[in-house]
Amino acid sequence: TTDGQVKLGILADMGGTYADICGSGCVIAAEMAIEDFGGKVLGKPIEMVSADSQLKPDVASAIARKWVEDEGVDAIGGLVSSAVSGAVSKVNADSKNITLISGSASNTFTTKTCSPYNVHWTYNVVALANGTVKPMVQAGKKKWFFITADYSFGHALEGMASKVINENGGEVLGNVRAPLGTTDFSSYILQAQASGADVVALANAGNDTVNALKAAAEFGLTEQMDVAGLLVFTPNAQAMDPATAGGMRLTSGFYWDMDDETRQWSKRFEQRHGAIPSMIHAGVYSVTMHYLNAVKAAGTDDTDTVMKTMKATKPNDFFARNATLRPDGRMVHDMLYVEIKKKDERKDKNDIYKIIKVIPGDEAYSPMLPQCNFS
Amino acid sequence: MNNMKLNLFLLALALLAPTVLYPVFLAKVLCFALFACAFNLLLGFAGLLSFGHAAFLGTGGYVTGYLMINSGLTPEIAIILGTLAGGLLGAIFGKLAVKREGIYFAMVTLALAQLVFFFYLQAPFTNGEDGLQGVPRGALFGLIDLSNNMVMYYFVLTIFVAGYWLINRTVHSPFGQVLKAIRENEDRATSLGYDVNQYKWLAFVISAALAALAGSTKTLVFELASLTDVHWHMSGEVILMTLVGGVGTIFGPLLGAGFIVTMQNYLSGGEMGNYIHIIMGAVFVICVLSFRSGIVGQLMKFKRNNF
Amino acid sequence: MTQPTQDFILETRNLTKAFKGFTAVDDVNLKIQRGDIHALIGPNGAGKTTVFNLLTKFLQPTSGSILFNGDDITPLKPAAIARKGVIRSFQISAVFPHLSVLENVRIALQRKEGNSFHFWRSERILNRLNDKAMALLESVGLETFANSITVDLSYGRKRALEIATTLALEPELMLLDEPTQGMGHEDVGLVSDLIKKVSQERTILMVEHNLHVVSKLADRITVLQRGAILTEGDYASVSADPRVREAYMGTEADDVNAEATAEAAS
Amino acid sequence: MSSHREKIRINNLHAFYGESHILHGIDMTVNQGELVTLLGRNGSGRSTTLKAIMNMVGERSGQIVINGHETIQMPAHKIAHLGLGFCPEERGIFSSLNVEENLMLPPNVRSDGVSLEEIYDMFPNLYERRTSQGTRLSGGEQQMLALARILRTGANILLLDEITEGLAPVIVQKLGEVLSQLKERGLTILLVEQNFRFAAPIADRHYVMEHGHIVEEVHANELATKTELLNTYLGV
Amino acid sequence: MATLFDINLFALFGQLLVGLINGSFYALLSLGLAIIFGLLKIINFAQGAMYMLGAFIALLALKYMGINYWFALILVPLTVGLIGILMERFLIRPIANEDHLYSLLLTFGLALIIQGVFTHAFGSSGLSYPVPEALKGGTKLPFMYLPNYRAWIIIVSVFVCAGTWWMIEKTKLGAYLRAGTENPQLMQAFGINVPLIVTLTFGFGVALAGFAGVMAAPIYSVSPDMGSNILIAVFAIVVIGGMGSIGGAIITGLGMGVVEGLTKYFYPEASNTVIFLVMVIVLLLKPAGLFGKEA
Ligand SMILES: Nc1ncnc2c1ncn2[C@@H]1O[C@H](COP(=O)(O)OP(=O)(O)OP(=O)(O)O)[C@@H](O)[C@H]1O
Ligand SMILES: Nc1ncnc2c1ncn2[C@@H]1O[C@H](COP(=O)(O)OP(=O)(O)OP(=O)(O)O)[C@@H](O)[C@H]1O
Ligand SMILES: [Mg+2]
Ligand SMILES: [Mg+2]
Repeated sequence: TTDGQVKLGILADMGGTYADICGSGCVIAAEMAIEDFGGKVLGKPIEMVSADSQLKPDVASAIARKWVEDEGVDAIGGLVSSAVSGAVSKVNADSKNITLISGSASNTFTTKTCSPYNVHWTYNVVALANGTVKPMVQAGKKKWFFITADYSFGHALEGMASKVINENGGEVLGNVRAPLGTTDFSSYILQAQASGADVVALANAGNDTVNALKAAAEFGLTEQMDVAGLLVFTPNAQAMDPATAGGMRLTSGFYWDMDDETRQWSKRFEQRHGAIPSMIHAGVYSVTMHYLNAVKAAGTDDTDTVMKTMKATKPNDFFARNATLRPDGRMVHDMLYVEIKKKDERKDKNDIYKIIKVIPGDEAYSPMLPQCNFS
Repeated sequence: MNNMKLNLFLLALALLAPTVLYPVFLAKVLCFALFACAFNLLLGFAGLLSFGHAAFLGTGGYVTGYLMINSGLTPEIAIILGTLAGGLLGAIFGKLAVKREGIYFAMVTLALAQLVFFFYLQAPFTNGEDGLQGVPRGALFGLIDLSNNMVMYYFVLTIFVAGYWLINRTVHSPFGQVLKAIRENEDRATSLGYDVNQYKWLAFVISAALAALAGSTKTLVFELASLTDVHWHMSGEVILMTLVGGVGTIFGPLLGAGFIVTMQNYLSGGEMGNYIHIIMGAVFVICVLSFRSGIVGQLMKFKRNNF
Repeated sequence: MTQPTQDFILETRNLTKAFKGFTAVDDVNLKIQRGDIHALIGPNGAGKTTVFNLLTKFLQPTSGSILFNGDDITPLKPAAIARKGVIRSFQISAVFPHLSVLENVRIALQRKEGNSFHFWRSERILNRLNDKAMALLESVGLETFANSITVDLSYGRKRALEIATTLALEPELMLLDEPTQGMGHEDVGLVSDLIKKVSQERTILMVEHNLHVVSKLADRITVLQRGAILTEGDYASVSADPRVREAYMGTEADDVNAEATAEAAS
Repeated sequence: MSSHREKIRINNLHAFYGESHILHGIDMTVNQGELVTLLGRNGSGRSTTLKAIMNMVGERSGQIVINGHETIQMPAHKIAHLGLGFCPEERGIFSSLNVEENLMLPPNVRSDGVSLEEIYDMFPNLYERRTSQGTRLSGGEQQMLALARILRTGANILLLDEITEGLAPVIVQKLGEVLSQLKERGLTILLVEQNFRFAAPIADRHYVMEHGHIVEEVHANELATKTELLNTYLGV
Repeated sequence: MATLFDINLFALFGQLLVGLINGSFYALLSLGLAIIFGLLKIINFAQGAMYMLGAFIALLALKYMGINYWFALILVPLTVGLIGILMERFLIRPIANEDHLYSLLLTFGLALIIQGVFTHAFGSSGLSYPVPEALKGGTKLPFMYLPNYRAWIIIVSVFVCAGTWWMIEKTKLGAYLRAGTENPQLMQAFGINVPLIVTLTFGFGVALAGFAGVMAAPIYSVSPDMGSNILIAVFAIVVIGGMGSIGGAIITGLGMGVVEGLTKYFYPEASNTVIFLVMVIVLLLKPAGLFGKEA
């Protein structure tokens, strides 16, 4: 709402599966951004509210509604899980408020359901698929098998990855759709083993990925084929046994131990949160900063003006490298292709990735759709 | 009568409340209160514990949502159709479930509801976990625009009062009397010539339809229908609401729903967010250990007041 | 009163019930005369309760058929049988414990009103049944308890209430399973008088171990043993049968006979 | 009477179910080898007296001495071990156990109980149905089972509630004989009975209860003289 | 290349075996609930939390006290059992005479608290517990590679299940328990300390969940929500098997593992749901479950 008072809402998963990826950490990241910004904008202290989406779209939508209609919130950030982001983005599109998506993988926010008020930071399925799948196919791993979470983000990941595989001369031999929250993956692992693929791709997330990988190692699959985790966050990587996960490659929007700038911010974050930041945490900080800068530059909290300013300014901080915020709301930045370190390569529990390659943003993300050009 | 006075007092409260409190929140409370009252009709007055009521809430929501998005019907028609769909589903569930008793009844309803959940998860029109987003509220009778929250609230209040009245009436009707007798002694009711299963079935259908009404209304309020509403957690939640409020009392589910929705609402924001599960858990434990008969039961202890 | 064409209100043809590896009712052909008080007696485990359960379809017969007023009612469901006018009481007292005594009777009266599925009407329309209900309660001596909660009644009174409830349905045939069981002497007298009284307009089939009651009430007696009919007849002939004495009555029969003669003499 | 022969002594016993006060100060004694009945109308509190002895009521106060042990503070499960056997009015047959399991269920409280053979001899029905589920028995058979069950435990003080209920007259007669035999063996029996004809010839004494009070004590030899009185109390 | 038929048949064998392994796990898990829910009639929604607790205690014991898997197998069930005993004694017993629904509300609350505390303390992403040295590796079968640890699961479950079944169905203590749950007052009057038996039994049932937790730790991600995911499936198994039937729960557990395994092969999307489809069918055909006694 245009009232000269900037108020941010952070919607996170406080107690659910993604609490480590974007729970209280997301709130802390946003707080840090506000503090680093100076705590005030347009002459008034910046306010912030936070809530638990419980990963439910209806809860999220209800909270978002209350925030924008009743409490004068201008922008809502955090937002893990596509269903939650979608619900919030819908509310904001109707009420003309800004959605700062940092946690969701789906690319629909800048395609099918794009809106002038969506900002999608951090990563998306396209970047993950391009980043992880392409180099592997190009390196000769042509035959793929998918173990996919039977949920829309899983389908999206699989679809996107399949596309990349086919475009690069590879072949998808088969897939299984495992219900979300499956604990026992042994049956799927056997099917993957029987498929004769070169790579088994895990198009799932969180504990599902961890459990699938565990079973893969147990049943000796990791010795016969490669496993590619399509959506792995640092806390998940930490939860995996280095003996089985070591050597697995994946794509991330951020790694804390990349250079001094990232290390410096991450140390500060770790002191407050008790754990190293995931890419979502860093993304929340980065997008919040960019938003506040835009408000300051625009001199108003009017949504359209702020959006215009945000898109006109190139984001640039420890997180957003070589970045642009496109008119469709997609923030395109360099992605990292990393490998999980083996046990003997690790200095301590936080030392988990080595960066294989920096993927330029244009290579990672797909081009803008004309109908989503809100310039 | 005393109940009458209390009802009127509550109604007055409900009419004035949106001037102080956020109307969408109040509408949510009313939707859940209706849901819990519908559930309690079955548990409290027919002695049947359904562990699958989310299926009806969700069906009402999805049907109404789908119609509002795709058919151009006015909201009242979409709600009626959503309610009928829930009632129809209830008729099928009921046919299968009333043959079983006690925990088996609960489990049959749970299992059927899980199948329904699977359907909504897989069916193409529901968009999986994203749900039906952006359901338009439309204009009542094509005339009154519901996009205004105040208007929406009073519409919901009207629906709630109607549903609540019907439940009350059902409990205190000739049918309700037979239902009570069946709960007390099923064999005896049979030997008096009552087809107990038909009575249970009808109670089930009424309860299911009203639960669907709650779901339909909720979808309009939030412009969203999602898997949350059909998940078994929701079936569990309505049990909790009813228990916390007081089983078998008319006001219990109302208060229970109000209490739990408010608490969730309050806890999900701010400092307490991290502890929401722990606090909710503690509240349940304390509830059971200290006021077993629910909020209303406790009040009634002070005021022996049979309805 | 009896229709000349139909002497038997109820008949069973080769009625049989086998439980796993055990035949509880074995090829029973029972004929019950309209207007009679018919007693079913026999040793424990003879199958009397099972016969009752079969007649009211609480159990499914293994084979055989049941005829009520000449119609085959074997395929009917329990509630449908009740609606035909065959009402039973249970061996263990059956009331609606947390309803008031009046409501207990009213539930039975309500069925014929045809409004039992009307969930949209007020229960106040049931008040018009109150007078009838009170009259029934009076007939069993419970009028002063009309507004008590049933669970607080003594055992004998619950039995009396049960009978009042059953009467409310104006059954053609009443099935009473040990109606005086667990009652004090006073109550036994009361209930057996009651049965006598209500039998004026209807037929009664009862199971009873109290020979005093049987001898006083029963027009006709069927003795069941091991699921099969041992003998049939009036009290005098049955109690004279040495097989019945050995299997069931023991010397008690003599006491009862002595008493009966004493009573007759006085 | 010397106190060691006193198997049960009750002084000023009050008992409650929740808020309802059922027994209002009962006093009675039962001596070894005696068979005493509690008579009274339905609801006069006879069953409650037995349950109060077993600590199965909501609350109780007063004094209950069993075999010389004060039991008012004793938890329910310890009382049986003083040699008490209780046969409840509702029989309490377990549906999860078969007939023989039901029969063997209560732990022995003393060693000289009635043997299984004797029991099957006494109640052939039970033998025949011994592998049936307990609650599938007929009403009368369940009654036999409930009684047989405690005879087996060797309890020497029996609290029996309406054991002739629902039994065929021949069996009732047989039970009369059994109780007499038990008495001869020195067992102490407190019997709640409606069937006065059954109780009268075998009992040594009768207590008459009304509204939770004991209103009369009648010795066997006074029966003839007190018939009138009993009549007014019981309607015999 | 082998013929398609061969591959399918072999694959099917593999799936069956994997299903059976998973089933033996289910059997182990449902065993505890079969006792608590089936026999004691306590709707224990905290059973999943106890399973999770078992896994976590094993993990913490290893990490902070160096207690290895083998000791944990004994120590953890004892600890969890003790927690169960305290829970029964101080929380559940006071409401024993109330409607069973209150135990649902209570234990659901406890589960929320326990799960919440663990999420708070250890995060939601889960931790990993190593497979014990002695059980590492696997055996090459003609149709699949069988990890030793999975074989171990089958052996242990069979053993534990059979032992429990025997104890409850064949011993005097078991008879006391079954009768004590049906009519506690009368059993007291027979001289049985029913509350004690109930407490110990509850403790035992909970300990079994803890035991299953230790068994699970090496193969699944040890995370706070590991129990809640599996809970209603386990309730379903107990009901399908027939309330009060220990053998029923065990056999159904095994069977459902296989059914689920086959579903994972033919229609994986439905693998979480198939158990409920089976439940509907079973309860419609057999009102008291597969092995339950009808009233
Ligand atoms: N469901 C059942 N399953 C197996 N056996 C049964 C079942 N019901 C009854 N029986 C057996 O059938 C026989 C007849 O039982 P029934 O209850 O009809 O006897 P009854 O004549 O009424 O005896 P009583 O006078 O003792 O009440 C008994 O031996 C009983 O054990
Ligand atoms: N569990 C209970 N809760 C409340 N009141 C009870 C309970 N059991 C019995 N009563 C009441 O206590 C009184 C005495 O009952 P009790 O069973 O001792 O009578 P009784 O003399 O054995 O008669 P009966 O012939 O009916 O067995 C009755 O008024 C009865 O309603
Ligand atoms: Mg019988
Ligand atoms: Mg009694």
